[in-house]
Amino acid sequence: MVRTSASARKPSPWTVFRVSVTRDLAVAWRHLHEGTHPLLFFILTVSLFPLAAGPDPVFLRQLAPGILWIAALLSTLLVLDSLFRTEYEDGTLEQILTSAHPVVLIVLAKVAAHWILSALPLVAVSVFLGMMLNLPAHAYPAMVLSLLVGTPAMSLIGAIGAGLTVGLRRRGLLLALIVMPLYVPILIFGAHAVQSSIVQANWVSPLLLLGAILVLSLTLAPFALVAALKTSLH
Amino acid sequence: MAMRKPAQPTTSRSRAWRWFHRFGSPAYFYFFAGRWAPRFGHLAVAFFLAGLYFGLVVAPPDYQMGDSYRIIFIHVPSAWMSMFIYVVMAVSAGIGLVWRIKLSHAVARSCAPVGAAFTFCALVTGALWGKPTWGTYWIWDARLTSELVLLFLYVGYMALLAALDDWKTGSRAGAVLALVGLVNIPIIHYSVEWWNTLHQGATITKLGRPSIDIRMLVPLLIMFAAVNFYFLAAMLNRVRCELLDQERRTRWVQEVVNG
Amino acid sequence: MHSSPLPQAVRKTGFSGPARLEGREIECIRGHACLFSNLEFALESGTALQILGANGTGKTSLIRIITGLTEADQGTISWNQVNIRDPGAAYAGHFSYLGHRNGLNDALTPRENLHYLGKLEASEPWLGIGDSLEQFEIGNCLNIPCARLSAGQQQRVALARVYRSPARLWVLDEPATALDAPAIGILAEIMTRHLLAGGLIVYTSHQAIDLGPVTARWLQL
Amino acid sequence: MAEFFEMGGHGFFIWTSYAVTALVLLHGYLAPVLRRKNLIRQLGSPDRGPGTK
Repeated sequence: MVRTSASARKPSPWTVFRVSVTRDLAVAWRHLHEGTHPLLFFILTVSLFPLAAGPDPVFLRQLAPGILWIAALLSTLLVLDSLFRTEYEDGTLEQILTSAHPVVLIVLAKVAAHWILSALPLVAVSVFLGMMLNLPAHAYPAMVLSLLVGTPAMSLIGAIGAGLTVGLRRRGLLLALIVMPLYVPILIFGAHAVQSSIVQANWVSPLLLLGAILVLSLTLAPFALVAALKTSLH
Repeated sequence: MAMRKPAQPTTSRSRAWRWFHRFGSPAYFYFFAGRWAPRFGHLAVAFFLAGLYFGLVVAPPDYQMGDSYRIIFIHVPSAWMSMFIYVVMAVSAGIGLVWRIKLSHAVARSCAPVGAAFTFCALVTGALWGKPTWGTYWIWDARLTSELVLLFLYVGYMALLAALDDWKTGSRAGAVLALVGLVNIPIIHYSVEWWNTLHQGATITKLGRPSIDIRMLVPLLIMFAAVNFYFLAAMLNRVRCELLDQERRTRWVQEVVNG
Repeated sequence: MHSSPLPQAVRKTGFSGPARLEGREIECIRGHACLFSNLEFALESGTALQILGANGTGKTSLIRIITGLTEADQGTISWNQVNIRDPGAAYAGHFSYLGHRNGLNDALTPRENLHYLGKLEASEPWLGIGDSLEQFEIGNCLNIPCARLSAGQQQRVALARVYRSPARLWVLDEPATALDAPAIGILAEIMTRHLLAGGLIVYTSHQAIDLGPVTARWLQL
Repeated sequence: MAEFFEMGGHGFFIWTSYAVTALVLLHGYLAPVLRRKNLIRQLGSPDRGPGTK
């Protein structure tokens, strides 16, 4: 179909990616109060552990990696449910799936925006929570890096679960039930990276393994996500 | 169980039989499964009994663990089947998703409960074996932990299928989840092994296979055959239910139902 | 609204080349009930197809099958003799879909919504955001969050998105819902203009949309 | 015969694990058979209920 009008420039997929990310950030900015929920949940969950396990700093230091990572995992899960919810209900998801551009990229942009909004503040706050849990000074780089590498992988895999359950009215904990088993490797390598950096052992290799999982998720998860969304909108 | 089949065609190929000849057709598979499920069932029972006899009577007690090792004749086949059935389920679901074959979706849906049953058995027998051997019912051994995660994968798959009321949408969504799970299984297995060697590097608590002499290997192989036959029988039975339920509008189901 | 009639933004360059949408032996089953089967239809450039049928007869399902969101249990839809399900079909760039849900985010303003949705199109929309909203006489709502617009205004914004889209085939599911009489007049006007420029339209509607001197066909479910 | 069931003191563990497995597998085989019979009866009877599973 030859289009003669001058403005027939075809927007490149990457501009669509950029536009999608900025659009999602703008939408989130309008609902900023909602955006802080994962952050508050993260802080709340971490502060519950000392209340349960006792304030002894030596003991807390041992638990710190597990506490931080499980809290990060749960707060990522908490937010995933609303990842496609608004787009599904107002019809934007249908426009995305019938878009001329590679849907994989647009969907990846949506997960990226979701990660920026939910995980970055989380990583920033984790530094202060580390102090709360008596994390030794030399362990902070490992903690921040492991969360930075682990949370996008969790967002990507979790997005597939969100895509599968977006069409359901009564979802409840189905999303968590589907996605949590898939988080086991990320949790193991992430928590262990922090653990070994506390005891000043080699914390780089678990981090690299976590990076491998991130790369795998980056390449495969978007395609599974598109398939999931297509089945939900079927 | 007098299972009524439509009238055998006396004359040349009559219309009633036309739909039978495509192997993939649900009607054909329904009657094929009807014939073979009981046969596999009987084979499974026969092999189970043979396995039990060789395993519990003929096989000598282990010099180290005494008789408690005899649980492996049920634990190892179950553990192996739980992994094998997940792969069969994921592949069948993938075929259904890509080539839009209703029958392979039905097979995938039928595999899940059988796989979950085997995973549950593997966990229970593993725990019961742990008590006499290591003194506690649950040990965070690499394989038992992987089985536990596998059970969660099965439960997640079945929960998703139960949540989606439309059969077709549910099958396709389940297929996506099964395939994602399939990709993750080796990663989960490796990460749990890695995690296990790190935290319990010192004490080797792997479910070490006792030195296999021939009288112990034979029952194990017989049990493998038994669980495989059982899987086929149970799965085919479930596929018949799925097909009957999904094809209730078609004429061959009316004939089957009204006899 | 405005007293003087607005310069009607007409697509200066019409669509060139033939275009044909056809469906062959379409069958749709929902749950255990078969909504329709062996459905045939064909559509050339410049013609509109209205799908008629009582509620629940599968009009929306057929519309979604035509867009490819839903997959027909049997049969094929082809655009220019190419099955829309073929990987290389590139069908997505040629149609613009308006469903029951208008595709507008409540928190964003019409300008932002149309800007974003415009970027999803195959090529740059041929009409500016302001002008397309002017067509539907809601130019003044450009920067009001859609949450505060009425249903009719939101539907006008959604129709503005379809109107400025470069797509040749419009697939509209009840485009006239929530529209008042003048708005339906504008809708009929732009649909006619789209057809005269060589476009195609498949739509369902319970309200009458008078398309004037244009070949229109009906498909009764 | 008694020492056969004793299994060198581990009788409880061995027999429980075999019993549990046998029960689970038996249920796995019979449940679909029963369900199929119910389906046939339910589909066959004229006052067929709504098409629920």
